[in-house]
Amino acid sequence: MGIESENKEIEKNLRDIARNLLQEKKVDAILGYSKGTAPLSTSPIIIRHIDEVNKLIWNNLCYMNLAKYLVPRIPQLKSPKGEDLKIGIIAKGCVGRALIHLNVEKQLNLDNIKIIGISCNGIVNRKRIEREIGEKEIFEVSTSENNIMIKGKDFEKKFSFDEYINELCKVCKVKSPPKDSELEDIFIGESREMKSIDDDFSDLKEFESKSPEEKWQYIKELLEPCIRCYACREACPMCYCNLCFVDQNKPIWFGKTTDLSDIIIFHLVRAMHLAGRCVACGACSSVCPMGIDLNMITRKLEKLVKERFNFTSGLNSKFLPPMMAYNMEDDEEFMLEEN
Amino acid sequence: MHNPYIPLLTEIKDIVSENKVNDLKTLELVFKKEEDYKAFTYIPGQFAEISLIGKGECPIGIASSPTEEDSIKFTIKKMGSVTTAFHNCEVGDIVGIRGPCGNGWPIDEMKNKNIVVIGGGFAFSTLRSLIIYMLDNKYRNNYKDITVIYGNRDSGEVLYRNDLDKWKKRNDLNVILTIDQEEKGWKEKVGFVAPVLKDVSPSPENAIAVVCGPPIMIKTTIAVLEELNFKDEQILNSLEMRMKCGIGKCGRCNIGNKFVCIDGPVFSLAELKKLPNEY
Amino acid sequence: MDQKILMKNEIGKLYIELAEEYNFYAPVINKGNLIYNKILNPDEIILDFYNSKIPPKEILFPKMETLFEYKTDGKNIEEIIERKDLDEYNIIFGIRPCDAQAFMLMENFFALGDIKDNLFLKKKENTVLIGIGCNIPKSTCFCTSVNGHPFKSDYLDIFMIDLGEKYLVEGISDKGKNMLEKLTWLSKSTKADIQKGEELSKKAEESFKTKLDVKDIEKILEQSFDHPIWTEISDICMGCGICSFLCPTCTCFDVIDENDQYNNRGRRIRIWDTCQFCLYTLHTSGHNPRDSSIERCRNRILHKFCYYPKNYDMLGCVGCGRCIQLCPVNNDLRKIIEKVNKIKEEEKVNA
Amino acid sequence: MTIQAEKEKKIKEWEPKIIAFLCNWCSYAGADLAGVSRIQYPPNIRVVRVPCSGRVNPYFIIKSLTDGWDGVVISGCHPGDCHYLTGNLVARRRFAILKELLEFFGIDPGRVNFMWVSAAEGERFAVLIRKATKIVKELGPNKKFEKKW
Repeated sequence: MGIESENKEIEKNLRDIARNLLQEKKVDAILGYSKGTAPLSTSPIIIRHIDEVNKLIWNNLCYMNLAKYLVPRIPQLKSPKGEDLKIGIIAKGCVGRALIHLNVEKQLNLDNIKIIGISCNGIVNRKRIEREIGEKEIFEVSTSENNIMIKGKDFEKKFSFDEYINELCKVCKVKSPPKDSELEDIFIGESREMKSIDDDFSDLKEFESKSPEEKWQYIKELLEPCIRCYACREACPMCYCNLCFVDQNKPIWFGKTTDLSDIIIFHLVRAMHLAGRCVACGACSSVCPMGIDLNMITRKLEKLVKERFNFTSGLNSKFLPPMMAYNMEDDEEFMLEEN
Repeated sequence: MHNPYIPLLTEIKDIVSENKVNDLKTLELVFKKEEDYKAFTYIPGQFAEISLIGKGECPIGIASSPTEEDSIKFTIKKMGSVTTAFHNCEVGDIVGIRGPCGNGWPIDEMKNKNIVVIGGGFAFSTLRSLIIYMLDNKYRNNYKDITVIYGNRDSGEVLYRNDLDKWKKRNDLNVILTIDQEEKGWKEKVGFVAPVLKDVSPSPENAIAVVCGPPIMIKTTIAVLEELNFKDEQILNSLEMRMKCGIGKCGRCNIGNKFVCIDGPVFSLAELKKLPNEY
Repeated sequence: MDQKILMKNEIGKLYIELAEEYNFYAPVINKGNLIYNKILNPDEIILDFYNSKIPPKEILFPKMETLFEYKTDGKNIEEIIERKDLDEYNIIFGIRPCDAQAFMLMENFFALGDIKDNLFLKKKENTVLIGIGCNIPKSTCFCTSVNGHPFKSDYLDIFMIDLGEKYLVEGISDKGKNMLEKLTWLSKSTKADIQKGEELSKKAEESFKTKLDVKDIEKILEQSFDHPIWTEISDICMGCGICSFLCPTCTCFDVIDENDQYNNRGRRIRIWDTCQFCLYTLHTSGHNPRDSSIERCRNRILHKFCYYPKNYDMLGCVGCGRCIQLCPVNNDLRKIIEKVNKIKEEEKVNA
Repeated sequence: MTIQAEKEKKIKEWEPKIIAFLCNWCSYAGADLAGVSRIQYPPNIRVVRVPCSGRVNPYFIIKSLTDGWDGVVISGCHPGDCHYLTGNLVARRRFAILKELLEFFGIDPGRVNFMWVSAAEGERFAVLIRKATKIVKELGPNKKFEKKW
């Protein structure tokens, strides 16, 4: 069954669920994706009335993590009196993981949220396609069987689907939102119980075998175009601090300039804050205007927490994330010893 | 080619702690180079971007009046990182000063009118500059009678005690101090600025009201002034806004299409009503 | 002034002749992004491109710019060192007419009021803009709707039209004219070339897909300050800095002091800032006049389409379309303008 | 003197500057014991006394590296002896994450060292400091975060 018909089928299901959720007044608004006007992009949308339900779409360009709009709750999703509206949120795997993890971190109250689960079939690596198309303008993007068709002014290119989806989607094991036994009623549509995932992180081996100098060179090469627009921080559902470490000035910890060392420190410290929290949705790489691909750092964060503490973020709300807990028997091979 | 971001260098001559809690200090600055003094001619109500180079820069209203020739005074409350650095300074430290910025009180328009000065909290510093300027014997007869209403949370917060005592002794102006709650040993009025203004009820004809203080006090005071049918052009107000460059270039202090740092900080209520309600 | 011809293979010669005296900036691909960069050898120049990702504003108003440096004696400042690199001469080769119009808007802004930002103005004065007309505008471009034109040469020093394998070159400002006089080896242009130039200009003008109705946008925006449409427009905006950092007319900046205590020196620098960030207007007391994305989105649109016309009676947008292409949530400016125009019809209906 | 010898001499003369965050209850007392019992160890470390190794925020470590320190040493009580019971356990997880990320970013991991030293282990403190200084000295001066002026 080709990608095209899969998307159609997913789209039909999520529209039906959204329609009767709104009809039965179970939710006040639906948070989903709508068709983008610029090529290779979609636009999140807040649906408040039944007749707008047909604006909801699903294709392989729904890269935004919608859990971002719930933490901190934006005024548009609050009633005029200020209480939180009941929201139905279209959730692919990583959005479901983000919601459960944010519930563990007590950032949102899952009672007035309905998770409309869908089984995601991969998000296109739009930055890579844009870079390979180069300076030619893209008019229309469509999928047929197993390819992504890009139509432009006087050219038409085909990209193999499995090759050009996000690195994270290629190895993703959580296609639909992980069902959490205690919160039975909020999961509608696709969802699967998941205790843990097994992942050998083989895609990182090649990079990790390099010498520190080569790694440093690669990271400098990767982060150099950064213009500090913070789109990666604003798109990440786990970045909800009201005063980011970069903006603090009592004391000023790290520089905010586009000097290469400041850029690398910003991405290093932000990555450190995401250890055991990042849900590998790839939104930070999809939104970067300069096409910086942070997927490898995301993979490293997942590997680090999986191998050391056997934890994967956002699967269920029983286990505390590693950085909020401690354990006597953690291995400490990195400590300095006398021998 | 004059680089507008380079400050003139001054030295701290004297530091006076203004309140018991010691989070308000008045710094007296003297220019290191003599000719800088002439380059820095200002009128009351203007502010300056003073900076501890290495720590940062912040916009502070000039508390001294141009008639006090020898030095420039700033009253600084310990709030953020730069103001805390100012509070750790000693006499003799170097302070950069850029300005004067803003339009200041319209001293010419206020000629031969009676002036009602209403101040609250530590925002009284720009009003002190105006009062001392008006009381200077060169300019006193330009203005009719002056009433000063100065409100504070408690007696420990009152600024410029010796100036206030001097003004009380004079007969050509009427100073009314008030604090929010009753306190032992406090002989002056008690209550918020707005009710006190209602009892004083200055007459609105040929008068200008100058208001400066925290946002809630401004809102209540303007309401009372409108009750005493002061017209919108007669009510002047100095606004507080986040600023970085002070010369209308960094773009953050805008209300509508006006920049508070160059088109303000003094706005009449008439102008404020034309601007969008975004301050 | 008669128009000259510059063959595309002679650009190397042009570079060699001008590169000693001027810093030569041209469009190059750097890690997959097309930006204007100082080039060392002419074959890096990209000639067939729509427009750069980062506007050429980055050359005169860089992401990070030193205002002044200073030396300290450990505690107090000893000496302020002014910048010496302001009297270098620059050439921006291959700039588009909309970016040149944006430079004019920035010049107005930095020269507003009696204290002028001489850093930017001096650099703009020392810069020669060699522009190329847009033969094929992008679908997101709408410069014709904001009184611009793909072949508008008013704000350029030298204007070139791409005729295929050669350029039709014309000196516009006197800076451009006497630079062209120095380039004696340029060949003469024939009547056919000039004819072809006009055809290309007409063809480019008709090929615009986007038409924006900004006739009396200023009045509508002024009256609709508290209109609920702004909640809907800023529904999905996540408050990143892309639409203003990559906008050629956005000029907001933040000022930071950088200390190097161990070498007793430091510098005061300015970096790009945007009204979309939460700290932009946050008072130390905690009060924030523009507290959520509703006020911030509104401020960006009003600044360009209402405040700018009020201060300079020119629109603050040049229609380059970068904010449409690069917004991560695709909050399309054309849709925003459409929604704002709908308010006008509503008013007419119930007025 | 050949260039090589000169370089050697220069490196030999160069002494790394290392900042040491010592937990007040165990490691600070251990260091004090090393000093009292006259055990010699390299003078490169500058000690910052912290209530517990759990108080050491990763910002301190990364800011030290960006401010130009050549090495960072963090020492706490052995797991189980912590005066605040779980301070060093939480810190251990934080250091594990930080160490692997520094290594992933290519910032030589030898610059940041963690160790457990109890109040009675003066000798162990000296040995570990000697070892840490040797590692940092081999890595050379910390040039990675210097800014272009």
